[in-house]
Amino acid sequence: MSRLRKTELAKVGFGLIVAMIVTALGCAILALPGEESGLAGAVMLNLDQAGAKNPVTAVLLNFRGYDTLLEIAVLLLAVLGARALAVDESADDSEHFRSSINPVLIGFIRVIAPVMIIVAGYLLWVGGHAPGGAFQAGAVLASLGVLLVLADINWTQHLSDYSERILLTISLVVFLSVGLATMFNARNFLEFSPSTAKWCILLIEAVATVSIAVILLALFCCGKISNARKYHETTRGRVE
Amino acid sequence: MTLNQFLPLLVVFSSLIPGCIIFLLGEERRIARTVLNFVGAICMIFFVSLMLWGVHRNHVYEVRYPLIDGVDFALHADPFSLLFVTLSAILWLCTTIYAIGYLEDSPNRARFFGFFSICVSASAGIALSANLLTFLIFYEILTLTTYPLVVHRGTPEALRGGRIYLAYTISGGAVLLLAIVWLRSLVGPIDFTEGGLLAESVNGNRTTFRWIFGLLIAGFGVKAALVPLHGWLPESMVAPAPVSALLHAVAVVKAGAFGIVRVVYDVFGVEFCSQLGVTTGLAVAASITIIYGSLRAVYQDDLKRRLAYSTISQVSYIALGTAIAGPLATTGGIVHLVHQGLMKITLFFAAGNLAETLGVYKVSKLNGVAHRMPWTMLAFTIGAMGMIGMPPMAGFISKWYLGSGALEAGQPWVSLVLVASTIMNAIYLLPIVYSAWFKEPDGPWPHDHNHGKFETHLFLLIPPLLTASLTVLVAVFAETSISPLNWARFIVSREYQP
Amino acid sequence: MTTVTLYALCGVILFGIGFYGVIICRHLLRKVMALNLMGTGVFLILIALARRTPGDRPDPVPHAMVLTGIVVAVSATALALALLRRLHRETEIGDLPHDAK
Amino acid sequence: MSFELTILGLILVPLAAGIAAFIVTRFAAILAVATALLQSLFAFRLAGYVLSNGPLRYKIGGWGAPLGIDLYVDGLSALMVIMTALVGLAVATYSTSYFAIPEHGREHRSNVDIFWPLFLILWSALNALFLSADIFNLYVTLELLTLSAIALIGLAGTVKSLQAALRYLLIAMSASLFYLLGVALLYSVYGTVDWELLGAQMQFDLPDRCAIVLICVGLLLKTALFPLHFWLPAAHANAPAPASALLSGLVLKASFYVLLRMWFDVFPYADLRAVGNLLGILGAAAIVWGSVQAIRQQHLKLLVAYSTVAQIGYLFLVFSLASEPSASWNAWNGAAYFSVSHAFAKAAAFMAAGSLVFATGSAKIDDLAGIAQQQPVTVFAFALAGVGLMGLPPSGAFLSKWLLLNASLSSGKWFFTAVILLGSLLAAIYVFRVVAKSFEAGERQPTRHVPALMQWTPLVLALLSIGLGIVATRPLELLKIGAPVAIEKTP
Amino acid sequence: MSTFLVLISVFLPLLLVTIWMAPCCRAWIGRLSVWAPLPAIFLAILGDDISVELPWLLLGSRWGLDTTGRVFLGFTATLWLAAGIYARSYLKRDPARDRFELFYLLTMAGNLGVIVALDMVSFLVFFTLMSFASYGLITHNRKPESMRAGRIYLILAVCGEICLFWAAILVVQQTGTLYFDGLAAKLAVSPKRHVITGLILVGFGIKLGTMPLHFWLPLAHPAAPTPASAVLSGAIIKTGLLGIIRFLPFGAVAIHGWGVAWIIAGIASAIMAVLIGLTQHNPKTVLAYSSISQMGLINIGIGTALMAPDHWTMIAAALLLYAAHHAVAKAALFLGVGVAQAEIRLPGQRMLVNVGLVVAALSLAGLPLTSGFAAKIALKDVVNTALEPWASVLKSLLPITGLMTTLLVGRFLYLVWPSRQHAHNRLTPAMAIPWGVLTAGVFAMFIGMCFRGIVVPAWVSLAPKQLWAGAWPIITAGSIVLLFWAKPSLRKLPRRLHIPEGDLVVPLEWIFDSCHRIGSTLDVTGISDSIKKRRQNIVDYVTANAARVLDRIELGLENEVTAGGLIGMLAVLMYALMTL
Repeated sequence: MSRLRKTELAKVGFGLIVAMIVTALGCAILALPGEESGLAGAVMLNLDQAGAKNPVTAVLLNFRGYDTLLEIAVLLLAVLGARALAVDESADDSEHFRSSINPVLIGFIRVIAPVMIIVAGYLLWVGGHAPGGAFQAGAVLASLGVLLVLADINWTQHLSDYSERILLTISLVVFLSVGLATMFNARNFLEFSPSTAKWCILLIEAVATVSIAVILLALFCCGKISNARKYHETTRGRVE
Repeated sequence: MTLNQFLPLLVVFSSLIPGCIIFLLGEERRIARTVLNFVGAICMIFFVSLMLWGVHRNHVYEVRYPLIDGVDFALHADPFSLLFVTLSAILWLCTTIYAIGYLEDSPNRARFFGFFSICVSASAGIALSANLLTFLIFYEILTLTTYPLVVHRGTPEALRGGRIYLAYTISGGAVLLLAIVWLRSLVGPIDFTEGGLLAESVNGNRTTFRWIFGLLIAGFGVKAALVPLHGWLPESMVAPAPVSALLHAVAVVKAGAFGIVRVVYDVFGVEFCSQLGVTTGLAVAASITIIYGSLRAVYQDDLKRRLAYSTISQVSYIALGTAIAGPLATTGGIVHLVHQGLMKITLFFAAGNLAETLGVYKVSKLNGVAHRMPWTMLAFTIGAMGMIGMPPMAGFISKWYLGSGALEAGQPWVSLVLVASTIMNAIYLLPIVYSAWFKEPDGPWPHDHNHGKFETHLFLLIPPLLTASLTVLVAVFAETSISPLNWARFIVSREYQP
Repeated sequence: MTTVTLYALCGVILFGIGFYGVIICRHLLRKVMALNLMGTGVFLILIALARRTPGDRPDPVPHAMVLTGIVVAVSATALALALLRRLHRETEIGDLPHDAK
Repeated sequence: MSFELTILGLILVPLAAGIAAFIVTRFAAILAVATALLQSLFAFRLAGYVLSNGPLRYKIGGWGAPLGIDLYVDGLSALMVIMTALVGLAVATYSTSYFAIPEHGREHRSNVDIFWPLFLILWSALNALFLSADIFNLYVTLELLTLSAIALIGLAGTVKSLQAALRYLLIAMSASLFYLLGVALLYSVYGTVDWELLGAQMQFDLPDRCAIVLICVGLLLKTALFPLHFWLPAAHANAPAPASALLSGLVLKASFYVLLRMWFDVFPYADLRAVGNLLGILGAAAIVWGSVQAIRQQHLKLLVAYSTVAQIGYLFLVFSLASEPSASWNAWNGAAYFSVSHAFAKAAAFMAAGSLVFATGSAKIDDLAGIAQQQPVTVFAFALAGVGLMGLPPSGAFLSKWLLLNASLSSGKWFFTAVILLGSLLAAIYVFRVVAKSFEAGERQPTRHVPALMQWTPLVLALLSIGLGIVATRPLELLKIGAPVAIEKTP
Repeated sequence: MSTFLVLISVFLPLLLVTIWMAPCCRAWIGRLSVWAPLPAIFLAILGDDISVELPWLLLGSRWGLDTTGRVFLGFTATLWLAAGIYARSYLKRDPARDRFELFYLLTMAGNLGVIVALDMVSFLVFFTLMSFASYGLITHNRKPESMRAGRIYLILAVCGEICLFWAAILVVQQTGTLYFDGLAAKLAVSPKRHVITGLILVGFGIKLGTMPLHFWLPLAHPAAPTPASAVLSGAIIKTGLLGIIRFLPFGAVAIHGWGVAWIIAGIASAIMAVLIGLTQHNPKTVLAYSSISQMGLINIGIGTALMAPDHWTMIAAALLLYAAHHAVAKAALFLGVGVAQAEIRLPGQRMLVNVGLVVAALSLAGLPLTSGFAAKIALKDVVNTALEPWASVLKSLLPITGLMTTLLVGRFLYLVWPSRQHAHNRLTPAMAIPWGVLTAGVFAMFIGMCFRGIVVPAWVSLAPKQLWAGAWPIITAGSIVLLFWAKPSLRKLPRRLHIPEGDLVVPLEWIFDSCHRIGSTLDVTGISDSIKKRRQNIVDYVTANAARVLDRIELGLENEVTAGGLIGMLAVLMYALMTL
């Protein structure tokens, strides 16, 4: 009883502290200048040099492309981490999957898969001038992958771990290579010339889409897409 | 010229490098290790004698290397440092011989000799330090490298001794660090300067300087085993005999005493110390130590512990001589640095011989031991007589100068301290001599190792006899130009020059 | 109070709730969710404040930051879940013991 | 080779090598060691550039702040990069042996293959962090760093390590979000995330204060300042030994570096006197608390981990000490140099601890009895590292403490003087607890053979930490370049 | 030549000691060591008054010979030679003879060195060497009583050393010179001369057996083997006188207070020692007490010299004479003990021995025509120079001392009178000749002195008045002795009145023992143990509780709610600190 009250009290106390922090932050927000353009002006000013009409994409891949490079590395790290933590998945988890396979899902996937691919391509393309971009496209592709895994469709049959690793890292490799390539032109790292910027960005985005999709999917599969195949094989073995 | 400059460094390296190589050689390379040790020791003596020659002719040997802005690592050879470094070098050679015999067939010899050599480097470094920071560096190295030697045997007592040793010395080091940083933040770089550094530059609060002085003395006092900071010394006697002999009788405690002398003469300056009124305090502390150490020694039955307390008492003669602050007393204190080293190392060698050859550790078990080991006990007797201050042993000269100095400085109470200490020295040392020579053995010795032709291993026999003869020779030939006494006078003449 | 501040304040509150959750919730999954809530709060604040430009086009830089932040949050969440899953496999427990040494 | 390539190489080479190591697992170890060597080269070259040219900027993408992201290098960051390179090199060397041992491979060989990419990316993150001039980019690098650190902890695969990793993740992520919110607030006031630009215009209004608090709290959490250290001992003690070395030696320093930069270059630190004192007092508390806990530990690696808690405390004294103009130069230098020397000593200590744990097959200190006889090199390495931790001369930590003591004395802050000295004594106690145990005589089971690299690497690193006390002039000269304006005035 | 002799007389014994260290050489060293005093004898006889500068030695040494030194060296070396020859035979069958040789040589070196030393440091060096080496002679037979005697001797020797050490330091500090030459004049003007005199008198007074510092002597001198006793009582004891002569500013200044004190001490020694000695039954102890009493007379002379600086030359001569006389006579008596206790076959021989013993004994009491007679006459002149009332007191006291001495030597003769049952070993020429020579020396010295006119003109000493003055106490006392001797009832009287040897030693030992007992009941170690235990308990308690608290706190910090609270509070606190 007293113990319970103690924890309750602690919760209330902590809540109060959080409330104080929130209040202070709220005050800070209210004290902010009402109008502040930040870097919007600078972005707009340089937008035509940036190779993307969408200012967000321009910031993301050109002005602050370095952040994005590291961000992809962060994603890769998550996969590495997941791989480090993955255990030898044996049959015991597979029951789960088998029970969730149902024909409606497969039917649904048949319809939705092409649509999703198209949507992803669109998102990638539209990122150049309107909201959208590699991450969104990658996310759509990844969700398609997730659907496939859930439906136990063996699409990774020909994907070796080696090629999977290449797919996981390809965006980083390309990003780095493009960045270094710009240096041959006596420019700084990741300094695209206005003329080629668009294509560079597109290239990076395209590859990033693939990588991000694979990475997200890998994260879903405990770091390894090939893990999905394992479920698949064990499941089929049972069915037969 | 360049070589000259680097001589102090070479002295330090001449034992540091063998030490490091010995580690790498491993346990089994006995001959290589022995050769290395001797080569190092002889090189050291050679370099030191070169410097002795040079310093006598007013050459300057100095290596200076900036550690951070305004804080230099600097080695410098002045007469005083050479006195200490010569002592270390010679006794290192003796102790190396001794240790080879002593540790025959015992485990971990590579470790032992490695650390041993580094210890010697550290004490050479202490001797040659040109400023307080360098001093501190070597002081701490000495602390650290002595530790493995103290716990060498790994027994619970050894570990306990090591623990206590560290507790004292590391705390002392911390206090010292504080004092040095404080002093430095007040007056800037502190190079040892003959005649003192602070006298002119002081405009600050005298109380602050008294505090700093107190901290410095406390820091050095730990190693010099000033009461009540002496507790580690008897406990460290669990170390093997060569360690007790060289380190706890000579290098470590002397490092503390040396530091005290440096602080009083080369940092604060005698004049300034007297103005601050701190010398009396130091003299009182030293006197208390002298009396207390002797008193405690009387009650010890363990031979090495008795010697340890005797060390506590005797080392404070140096501090006392320093604190009395007159040319004669200073001469006495400084020359006692050498003399006490020679005598005490003799005693420890002899005690080690008894323990190693016969398994005798207690004073009460020494009856008639001189019949079995006359040469060892001869050395012991000479050392003991010297400790008491009997002519013509080394201790006589020290006491002579200390006594004269006390009278010269108009502090006759010091003579009472010396008298009391002399009486107690006799009380705790003479019975040992007495029972060894004039009593009949009680029975067979606990572990009598027969070493063939001689009473014990030859390597164990030569060093104590060597140091014992030195004990006599330095006193008998005290007036010759190469005697420690004359060198001490040389030092003092420079310290007190106007 | 403008819309911007309202959204921003919402973000602050979300941040607070998220922080509260991270600390108070016992189950790890909830903690991870709460962490995401915190993140969302911050992102909301960023987005909201980006809207204070004089024109109708918001400041794109915070948007980019948010995107980056989201990716980081996703990665962190994924890693947290991977850890959680592994931990669950090993211990069958969903929360952390107090003495983890 | 130009400055551009050097500074980029420091960030991109490990990243690329990490990718390569991920793809081609077979050559991962060789690749890592090669990268490490290259990195050391780069790091010293970078310091050379800084020494000859002063602080340098590199505009990524050519835009320049505030629109783009700049890399920035001055003495402090160059020193940190060198520290990373040397410790990284040692860890790489050590790991080649450590992960070659089947036991450390655990049940999954693939886990071990993951180590190398994680390690390399972590390295890249560290360099990116030290070289970044953009506080949002710092957020990204911090995250990169944290995630790789978490993954490294999880690599051990034990339940405890998983729990520790999760706890660390939750705390570190919350901390990142605190930091990010602070950055968001700063951006929304000043419209820039470049620290130099920010520092030039920073006021002390309500949002600024909130941002400062948020950023500070976030970084304190990541740096594990007492009493927010609760996640650290478990995380550092349960990770594989090389990972522990990286975490304790380098990763903590990264967040501290950010705080140091922010405090003196971005924040109006004259107004932060009170907070600085608070941090100083917490630092002092950390010294005492961490040391006392370290003394009480039964497990070797926990002892070392708690020692980290204590040593971190020294770093935070700078925030209090530097508020006195007369002391600031010494305090700042002391803290910066301390973080370097601690990195060396702590990494060496963790690696030596790892070797000892492997040799005895036990993590307990009591099981080390008599190990000095069988593993002399490793014990010696641990003891030397201990000297670095205690701050005894002639180690680098000694000089740092010297500087800090000077600062505390000249600023009249006696309390810190006492704590610094007390910390040394307490450190001596916990270091010598281990050393004394290892000297204990008696029969003991023969230990397992420790590969040579696992013996000698910690020793070399420990010697380096000692050597830092001998070659301090160059690093301190380096530190002068680009040192905070307020501090540079009072050498 | 003289230089060489000076050096060789000191270094020869030391050289022999060095060779002695090698066991194989000990046999012939023993043979050689007998002749070790020869260079000193040559020096005393043939040498010039010289001083040899040895600046490299010690603190700068000067050795040499002056008149005082010559006299001392003469009788000292002779005694050593005689004792050496005697000892060869006396200790022939002693298994520890080698050991004896060693200490014999060391003591001799010290003794000779003290005499040739003309600077304080060498003086102290040799004095110390002599003092400590004679410990080996005293404890030679290792019997418990010898060991006890040795112990007490050593304690006093150390005390004496300390006094002398400080005296020397004070002297040097006051006068700035290490050398005896011209010391008196410098010391005379020193304000510290009283302290110095006190220290010197105490330091050498111990050696001289001056009451109340005498109590070691009756224990130590008899404990040694007979030849060693002879040199101890004959030669070594005189170094105390030598030291006093060397150090004190005689002839330059009057130190009245100490003079009086020393005369009183001398009288006390002269009389008390006899009274105590009479109750002894070891002949050697009796001789030791006799030495104390004789030294008491010398002390009276010293005290007088302190009072009357003007007469110093005369007093010095008298003191030297007395010392030489006593040395020879006492040595003869000690050696006589051995001779008397030896097995003497021929009655004629026994007769000779008896006569010799009586002559030597009575010479001590001042038997006319012996050296003792000359010495007494000289002493009479000395006391005349003392200030009143001391001169008259002493004048009347002197015959009484003669009388008492006779009583004492009578007691000695009674105890030692040869008889068969005492026989230990055969009387050999090596024993008899030195003894005989010394006994004859008693006459020879008188004759020599008289005719060389050093002290008293010959005709004065041979005047009947003088003879009577010398003889009546002897005759009186002799009759008393004979009376006692004859009556068995009286014979037992001394035995009944027996005062333990060393008299004062007994209460002193009791005091020390009591202190020791009290000290041990206090049991310092026990107390410290219990303190330790209690301290350990407290430490255990504190550490245990502290550990609990620390664990709690650390666990609490690991609690997420606490942690969160701390984070929040830290944030709030920082904010508050900034705002305030």
